[in-house]
Amino acid sequence: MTDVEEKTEILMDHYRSPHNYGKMEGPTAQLLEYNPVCGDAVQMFVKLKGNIVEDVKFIGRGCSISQGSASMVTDLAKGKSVEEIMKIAPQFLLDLIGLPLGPSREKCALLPLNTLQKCLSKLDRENVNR
Amino acid sequence: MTDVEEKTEILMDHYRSPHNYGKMEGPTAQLLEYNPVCGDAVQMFVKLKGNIVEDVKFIGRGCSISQGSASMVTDLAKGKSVEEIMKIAPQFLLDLIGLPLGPSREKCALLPLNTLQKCLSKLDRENVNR
Amino acid sequence: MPSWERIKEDFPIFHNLGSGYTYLDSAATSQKPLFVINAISDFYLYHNSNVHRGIYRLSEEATEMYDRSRENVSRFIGSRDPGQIVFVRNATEGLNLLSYTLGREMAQGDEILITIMEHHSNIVPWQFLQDRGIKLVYADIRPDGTLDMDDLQSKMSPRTRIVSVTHVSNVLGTVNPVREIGKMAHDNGSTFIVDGAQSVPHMPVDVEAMGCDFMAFSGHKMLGPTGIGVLYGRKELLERMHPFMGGGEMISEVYRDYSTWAEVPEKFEAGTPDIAGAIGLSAAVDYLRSMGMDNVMKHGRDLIRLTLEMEEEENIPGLVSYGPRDTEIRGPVYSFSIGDISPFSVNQTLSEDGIGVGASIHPHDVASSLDASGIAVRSGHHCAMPLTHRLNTVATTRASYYIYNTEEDVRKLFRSLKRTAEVYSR
Amino acid sequence: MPSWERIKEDFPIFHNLGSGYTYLDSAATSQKPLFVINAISDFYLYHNSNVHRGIYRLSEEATEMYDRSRENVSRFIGSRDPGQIVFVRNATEGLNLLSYTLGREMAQGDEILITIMEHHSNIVPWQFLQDRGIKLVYADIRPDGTLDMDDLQSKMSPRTRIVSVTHVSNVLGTVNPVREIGKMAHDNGSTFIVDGAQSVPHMPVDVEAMGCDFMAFSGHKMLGPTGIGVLYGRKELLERMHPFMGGGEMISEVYRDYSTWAEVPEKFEAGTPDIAGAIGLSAAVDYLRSMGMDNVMKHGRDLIRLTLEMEEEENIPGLVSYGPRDTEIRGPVYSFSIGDISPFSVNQTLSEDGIGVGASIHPHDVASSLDASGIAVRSGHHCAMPLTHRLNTVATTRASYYIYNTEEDVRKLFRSLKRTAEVYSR
Ligand SMILES: Cc1ncc(COP(=O)(O)O)c(C=O)c1O
Ligand SMILES: Cc1ncc(COP(=O)(O)O)c(C=O)c1O
Repeated sequence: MTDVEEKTEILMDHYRSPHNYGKMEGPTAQLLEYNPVCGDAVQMFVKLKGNIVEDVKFIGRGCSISQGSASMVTDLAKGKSVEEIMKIAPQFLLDLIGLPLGPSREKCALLPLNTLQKCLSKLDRENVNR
Repeated sequence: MTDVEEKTEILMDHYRSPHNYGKMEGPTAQLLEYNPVCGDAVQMFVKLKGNIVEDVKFIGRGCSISQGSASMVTDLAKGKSVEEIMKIAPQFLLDLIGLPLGPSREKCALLPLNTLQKCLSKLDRENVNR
Repeated sequence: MPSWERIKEDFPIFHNLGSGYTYLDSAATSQKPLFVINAISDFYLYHNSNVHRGIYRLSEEATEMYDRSRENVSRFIGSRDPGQIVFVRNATEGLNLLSYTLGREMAQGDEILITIMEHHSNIVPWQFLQDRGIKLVYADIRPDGTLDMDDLQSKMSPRTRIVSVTHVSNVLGTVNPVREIGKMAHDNGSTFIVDGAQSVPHMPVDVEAMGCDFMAFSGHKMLGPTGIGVLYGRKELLERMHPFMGGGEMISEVYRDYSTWAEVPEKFEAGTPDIAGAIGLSAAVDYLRSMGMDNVMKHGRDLIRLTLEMEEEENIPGLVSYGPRDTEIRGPVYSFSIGDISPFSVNQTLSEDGIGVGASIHPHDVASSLDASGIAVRSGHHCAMPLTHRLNTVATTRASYYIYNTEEDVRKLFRSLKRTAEVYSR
Repeated sequence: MPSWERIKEDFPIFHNLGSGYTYLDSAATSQKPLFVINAISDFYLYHNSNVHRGIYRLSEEATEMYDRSRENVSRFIGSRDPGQIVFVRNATEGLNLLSYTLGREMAQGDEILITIMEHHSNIVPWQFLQDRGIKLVYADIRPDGTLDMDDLQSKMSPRTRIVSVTHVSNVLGTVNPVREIGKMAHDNGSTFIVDGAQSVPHMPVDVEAMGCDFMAFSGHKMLGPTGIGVLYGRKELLERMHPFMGGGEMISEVYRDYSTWAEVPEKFEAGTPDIAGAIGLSAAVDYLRSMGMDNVMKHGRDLIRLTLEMEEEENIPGLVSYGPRDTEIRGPVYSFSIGDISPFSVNQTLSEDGIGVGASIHPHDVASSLDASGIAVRSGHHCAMPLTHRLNTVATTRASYYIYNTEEDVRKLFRSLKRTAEVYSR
């Protein structure tokens, strides 16, 4: 199996059997984002304990890249601090997915990370405002 | 000498030593036309006897094509009837000049014929109006 | 009748990409035969110089080649006079030229009637005029993907100044009855514009018979180079219009505070034109003419007929395709979805049902998966978002054919689609 | 330092036309090296497909090549960000884009300051705005053919919204002090536009150092193909501007009654772009870079210096040339008259003195005569009628050089001019 085939398999596994899929009761924060051009949508739910992401779940619809990436992002986020998550660079996620994506598919891949970070930054601002 | 060389010589002779060059005293009609884009100018003077061009002269300035052609047109016109001159087709004059002219130089070549025909048609209208 | 199996040999890219590569995106842009590529090179190798007013051999040659290209294109679409052919970059520029120049003469409350199946290039230029209180009105389609002619008629008003309609839809493949629409438009006193981007490459088109006032199309979709397109316009209309862009070539005289215009079509061609592009397009026209446009159209119909047959045969779960099933009114374009890919808006809520809706496979995934099998198709809104929404979807996958495609290409498409459906089924 | 004698070998047209042919019309359009011609063919032979949004290998390749071309051009003119490079057809379209988009934001009484040495493409687009009460103001030249900077300064007013100046005059060869003009313009609160059509091909140009807001130029004058040009614009300005043409590629989303725009530069590139043209231009940039733009400039200066020397040596009766004699501020353009070819207007009377004025030879005759000796020069107003009139003439003959021209070409020009003067002397 080539590297690309292997990476494709991993992503497809996430797509077919997403981790952390489903709604969350009483999340600390939640956010839905979507791309009107291709219809991809992701809703992130986060439960914080102090500064740490204790739990994260998502629901969504869209292509294998956006939904597989959402599953990978939730795995990535669990147990991390808000600061750590805010620092995840788009390229880090793209490398993790590890597939050669064109510019339009990169958008799909990054939607879940953007959603999660936006969700947390919103929370941050709310905290600051308190 | 090739045909083109010969025709060039004929035109250059007309340009260097134009026939019927000069102003005319008391013409039946006269008209000045010019091309603002290249500065070629031709003024035609005609003396009619009845319907026949008894004499025609011109003055002008411009390139060898416009001025050589003017000289040839005066030769052509002399002794012809107004109707005959009005019927001279542009292609007839271009064939007489016999040189491969691009579209912009065709304009130069046709300026004298246009001037003469316009001058005569003006006259015609004036006759009709009387 | 051309030998369709052999035509691929005229297109070196197929040799270069390898026989396993199947190009099904000709509605986006066509491949180019060597004949066209060589015509462009030849211009640069033997005749290159600027056109108009040059008084030297080379410039006269280039001018003549440029003019002959115009005449050739004029004849190809049945225009009586090459003065009716304006060279532009692409269909889009042709339509923008009209929006700017015809738009000048329009007033608040005037209406422009288009259809819901238009490409963005026949929508956005008209939206620009909305600032000035000009209204954009859309005629709807029927469930079978044909234009709703009653709706079109009912949306014509005394204020309808322009009716602008695509000849062939780049998503549905629908061939619109332009002759009839033209008659309706003219009876209503409206100017009739045709977007010929998807018709001129694929079928015999005769602007005089069609009775349109203007028609725009692109060279790159009809075997010609990128960067060149055509706006056909009835001469008396072009003569009356204000120029679009100003500069060299399009003027007769320029003074400090005013200018006079060159004759049409030069009046609309400001600056150094794409000379090599026009010559390349003319070569494409020669190539197509040698095929016979009737044959080209028939070949497209044969492929789309086989496509519709295979669709029924293969019966891929959840596959829905769009556009008329009558191949007499259908261009060689096949758009489809697998499962429900309906638009999502922020007011909606997501369900927990699982990713995707039902057994859907997102068109992006379909395209990626086909690409992996060496098949190039396009996915997305195909520059027709309003239509895509009207079809209650957000993106489709589109396979589109041209003269170099074969029945085997169609079969390969369905084989790969079947495999894709299996991989994605959960 | 390139071997200038050998460069002709890179340009197959010189081989094809025969060694006797001397091309001196590069200010109108340049010849193309095989390297550029092959880059265009290669695209069609190996990579052809449409750019943007295609999710298959070929389309991704084409998109990458197109984007890389943009980056390459961006670096070539010292732009920090490829997002500042808009591909257009030619310099003329670039300037029209500005006239339409910046013009939208202007009001009656606003002024546009240009110079009397502008090409029609930097005059006519601004004249279009006169309808709306916007004023076009011209700065004059000095007797030596340089821009009158005092006049320019004195014509700046609080209403001057735009200062648009050619970097190098296509008739006089004058290199304008654009940096200084830019400073004056910005001090005055005006937007500064540079017409780089005659500078980018011939000298190192750095838009950031120059401090211009916009610069337009054409590919075909710098070894590139016809049909492609560039509008450079400062990103924050491009972002603020309304789009020019509407259609595919330039949108983000399209709904029935409104649309949102793509990011710059795509926002200004409606429809399928001239992909092969952009790739060809990028190849031309590579070729020029390999020469070194300093060397290219030096070569042009060497040829113009020799020209001015030969002019004095040969002393052809009645020959008058235009433009600065300081080769440091002179592009490789040589315009001249033989005898008085002053404009003629209908209020004038003709004299009986004889054809022509004095020993004049009309520029059309000069060009025809040189053509007969295998030398291609241009004659006429060179798309700069206001300047031509300002020089009190109606037409000039112009020889213009580029990297493939040699000292022998200059000598041949003067030998042929001498012969022409003899043939026409009476
Ligand atoms: C100074 C200048 N500006 C603009 C142009 C227009 O270039 P194009 O015809 O390629 O648009 C030219 C070329 O003729 C020029 O010399
Ligand atoms: C129906 C239709 N109109 C217009 C266009 C625009 O063509 P271009 O991008 O060449 O301007 C297209 C091509 O995408 C099309 O399919």
